[in-house]
Amino acid sequence: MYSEKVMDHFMNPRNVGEIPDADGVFQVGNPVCGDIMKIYLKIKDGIIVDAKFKTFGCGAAVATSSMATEMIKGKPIEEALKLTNKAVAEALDGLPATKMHCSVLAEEAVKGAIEDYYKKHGINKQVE
Amino acid sequence: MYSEKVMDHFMNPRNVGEIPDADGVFQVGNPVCGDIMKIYLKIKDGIIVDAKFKTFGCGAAVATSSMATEMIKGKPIEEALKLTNKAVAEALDGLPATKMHCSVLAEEAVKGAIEDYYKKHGINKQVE
Amino acid sequence: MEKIYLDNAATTPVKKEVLDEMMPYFSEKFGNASTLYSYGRESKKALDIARDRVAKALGADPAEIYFTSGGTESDNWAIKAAAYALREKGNHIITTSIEHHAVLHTCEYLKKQGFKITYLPVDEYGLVDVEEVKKAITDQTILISVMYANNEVGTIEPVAEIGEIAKERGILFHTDAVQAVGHIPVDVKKLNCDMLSLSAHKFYGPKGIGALYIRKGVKIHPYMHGGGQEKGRRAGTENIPAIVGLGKAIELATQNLNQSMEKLTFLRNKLINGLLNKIDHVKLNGHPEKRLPGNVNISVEYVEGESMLLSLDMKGICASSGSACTSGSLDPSHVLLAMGLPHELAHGSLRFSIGEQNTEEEIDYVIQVLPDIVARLREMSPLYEK
Amino acid sequence: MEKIYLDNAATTPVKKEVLDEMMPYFSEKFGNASTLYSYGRESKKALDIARDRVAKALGADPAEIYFTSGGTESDNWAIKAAAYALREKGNHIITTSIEHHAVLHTCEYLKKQGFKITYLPVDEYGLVDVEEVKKAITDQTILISVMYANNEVGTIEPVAEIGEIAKERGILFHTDAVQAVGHIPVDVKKLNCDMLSLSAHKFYGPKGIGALYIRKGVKIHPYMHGGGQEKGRRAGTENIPAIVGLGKAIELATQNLNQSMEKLTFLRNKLINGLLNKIDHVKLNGHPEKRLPGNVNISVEYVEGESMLLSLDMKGICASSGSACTSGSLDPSHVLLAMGLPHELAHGSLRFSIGEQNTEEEIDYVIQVLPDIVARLREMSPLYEK
Ligand SMILES: Cc1ncc(COP(=O)(O)O)c(C=O)c1O
Ligand SMILES: Cc1ncc(COP(=O)(O)O)c(C=O)c1O
Ligand code: FES
Ligand code: FES
Repeated sequence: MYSEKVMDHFMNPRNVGEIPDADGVFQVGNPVCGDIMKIYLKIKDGIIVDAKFKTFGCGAAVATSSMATEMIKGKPIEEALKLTNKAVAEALDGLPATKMHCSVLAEEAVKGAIEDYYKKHGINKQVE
Repeated sequence: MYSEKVMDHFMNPRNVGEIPDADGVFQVGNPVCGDIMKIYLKIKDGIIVDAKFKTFGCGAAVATSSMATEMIKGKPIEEALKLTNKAVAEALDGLPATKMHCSVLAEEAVKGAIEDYYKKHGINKQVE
Repeated sequence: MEKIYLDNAATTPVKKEVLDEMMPYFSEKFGNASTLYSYGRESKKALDIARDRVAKALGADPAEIYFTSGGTESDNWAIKAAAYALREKGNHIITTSIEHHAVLHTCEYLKKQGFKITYLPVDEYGLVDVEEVKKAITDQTILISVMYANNEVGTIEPVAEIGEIAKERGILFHTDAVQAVGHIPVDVKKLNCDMLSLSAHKFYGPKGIGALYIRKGVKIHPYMHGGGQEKGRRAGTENIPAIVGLGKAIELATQNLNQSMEKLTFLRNKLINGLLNKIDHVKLNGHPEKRLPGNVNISVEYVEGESMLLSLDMKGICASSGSACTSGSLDPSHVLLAMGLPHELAHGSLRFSIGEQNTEEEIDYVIQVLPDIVARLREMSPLYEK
Repeated sequence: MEKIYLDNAATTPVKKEVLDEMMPYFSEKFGNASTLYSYGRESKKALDIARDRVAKALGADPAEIYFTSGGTESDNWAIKAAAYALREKGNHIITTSIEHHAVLHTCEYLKKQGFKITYLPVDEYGLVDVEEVKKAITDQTILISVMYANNEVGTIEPVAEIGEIAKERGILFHTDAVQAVGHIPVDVKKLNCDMLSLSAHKFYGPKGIGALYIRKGVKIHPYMHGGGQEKGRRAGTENIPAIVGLGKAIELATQNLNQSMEKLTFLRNKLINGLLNKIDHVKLNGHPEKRLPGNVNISVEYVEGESMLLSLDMKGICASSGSACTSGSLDPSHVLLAMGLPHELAHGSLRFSIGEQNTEEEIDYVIQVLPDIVARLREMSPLYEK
């Protein structure tokens, strides 16, 4: 049911872990629902220099965490904010229809982490 | 579904035909129901010396006509009157449950023909 | 003795190519299609391919195909679930007096639940009159169910026209196409139907598998409640080998359709003409042209159907009297009676249903053998006067 | 890579001996069992033999066995047809909160039709309390349906006692024995049941075939209306190859029952002990003794079920999380929740269901592989603190 790319990112996830002195951190989901995604960002001069994640969830949740962190690493914040769940799913060669919501988690977690960075650093910007 | 004996009596029925100067004749059934059995008897000195039949009906109807006429031929009337449909069916090595009513036709036809003989010959007996 | 099988409307043998495709799914690729792991994924793929093939054969979308356990379930589902789903809207169902029992007995059951059923009459050929359909419609009518082709006499009904009327009036339209699929062209769009029943064992697929086409947007209840299979509309572990067989069988049947129709029509006409010429007091039942390519149904006066069947069987010929479900029972065919045949003639009816595997020699043999059988039985019959 | 199949509760491969017996009925002895001629007679004989075998395995009379398209149909039939047949008498149905969806969703459907349903609770082991059954009975109660063995956690319910109560109170009693038949002794007399559902593909028979036992004298409606098959109680052309397969499979399973129970219980206990010893924060779900011989169900803290399944699949191991019908869906198992498991643990559950074909080496391999998988996934989990 999953593409080879999803299975690759599930079995060999990129960027697993925590960033102790992260500039932005955000957790979405809920163990009661069976999924939690937590994303850590290191940001320097408006560029995401490092991204890491921890995920409790299904294969798609792990794979989208891995792919989403890959896609934003090295990118300016503005570009990371344009990351959509559809783009993540496409980069993984697609997700089953019942698993699209897992990619939404990834988009939300990235945006949340950037918002957290704005807040922590007193930047008066809004993430919509 | 039919025993070999039924099939034998169906394919090679004994006593098919009419007796033009029969002493007793009786027809049961109805073409609308899909079955008619007509039995002819020749009776001498209280003995059934000949029996013939014509039947429009299923395989069981033909076979029971054949077997019933065989069973009464050469017998005194009193014995023929004791012929039951069960005996006919047994003599044929059994009939399927849904086909027992066909053997009832044979019993009725034999009794009817004997009654007809009594009537025609002014014999004051009752067939029950 | 070689058997000559002429009861293809009752059921057909599974074709070798079909069985070959089914085989791996019994013991090797046996996984449950609803599971994640590789065994299940193979089953899921096979399921998708079969669904595509069925959809293609009917001119439908794969998402409109639901697998069932056969024609009976498809009919029960379509009719009951539509009736229950639309109960608020009305309680009137229109069908015909010549439907298969899977439709008729379902309607009788619904009648006991308070629904009103109109059984449309047919003419002497078994044809439904489109005007009668129009007349029968009331503001309470929620469903029309008319079979595409009759299983006993082979008459092909004006389904597309009836579907057109149903569409205009906003009434659901179901057709039992169990005898049509694989035998004549079937296109759900052209037939204007909302639901269509089919069954694999009527076209060289396995028994115990069928499908219900449900047009997108049509809301009926599920009939099997349980697991989430078939998008939650038909629960039960998917019968993958059988579904694969259905898919292959319908593909083969559709590919060869023109050829097989031509061949069967030729054999059919030969058999009809042969029997009508060689036996007196015989009558063809059903429409002479609007007729399934493989169906021959005759009534033979003065003799009873079962005794002809038995005699044919002794000669190695398998046929049927009326329909498989009523032979063995004692009632004459409801279809023949609805066509106005007197009971005695209905009792003397025979159906030969020709299939792709039959040959011209076999037909010749039947034409040769039946007259003697009839003569012998008439000899025994108290009704026959030479 | 060799596959290790440990999802036998979802479905099993068809055994060679079973498939061998089925084979002639697809393309050679393919006749419709309801017909007269020799083809049909062969099918009829095969049908009778299979019915005898099923009856013998259950301690029933052949006349009490009705073939269906599987466990789902048997459950739907038993429950809906009993409910509709007894509507005049009452409108209350008692079942449990851990039934298969084939029972639960059927009851939910009946609820919409005005029936009242009591879902009995279970204890932490998934056991129904017989006293609760007594308490739930009202003068409106017409049907009790309690499964014999649970498909997810393997717990075996006190069905005989519940049946006894039902009998005393004159209430119909149905048991879904789909997971029990072929795996533990099943005797309809000892179980005091009026109806019992089974499905062949759970014990090395084919998919798409099952049976409903209906005790003599029990009057429920037919569920499939149509032809006169199965004494008019279940219409539809008989699926002879599958019925033959069911007959053979149940015979084999019953013959080998003690042996296979012993073997499976040994492997099961080895797997349970191995996993509980080698992984911390793991819990066995279901009853430790009143348990299907082949069922292992564990909850692993801090990791999610599907990710364990996928990882096992990459190692060639096929297992399941909860039941096949809910994996792939997003809801945690209703069975585990009913047993009081918190959602997070229910999401982290795994079921291994062992079958006759599994070996001790395979069990050892799972015990070796799963700890690493769990460790890797916990490494990724934001919930896990070493
Ligand atoms: C017209 C028609 N409808 C329905 C059915 C029932 O199909 P099945 O026997 O596959 O349930 C049949 C055949 O038996 C049929 O000929
Ligand atoms: C307890 C139980 N009941 C019913 C069913 C349904 O059986 P089937 O899939 O054969 O319809 C299953 C298995 O899926 C089951 O485990
Ligand atoms: S995280 Fe919920 S199913 Fe993927
Ligand atoms: S005479 Fe009526 S079925 Fe035999």
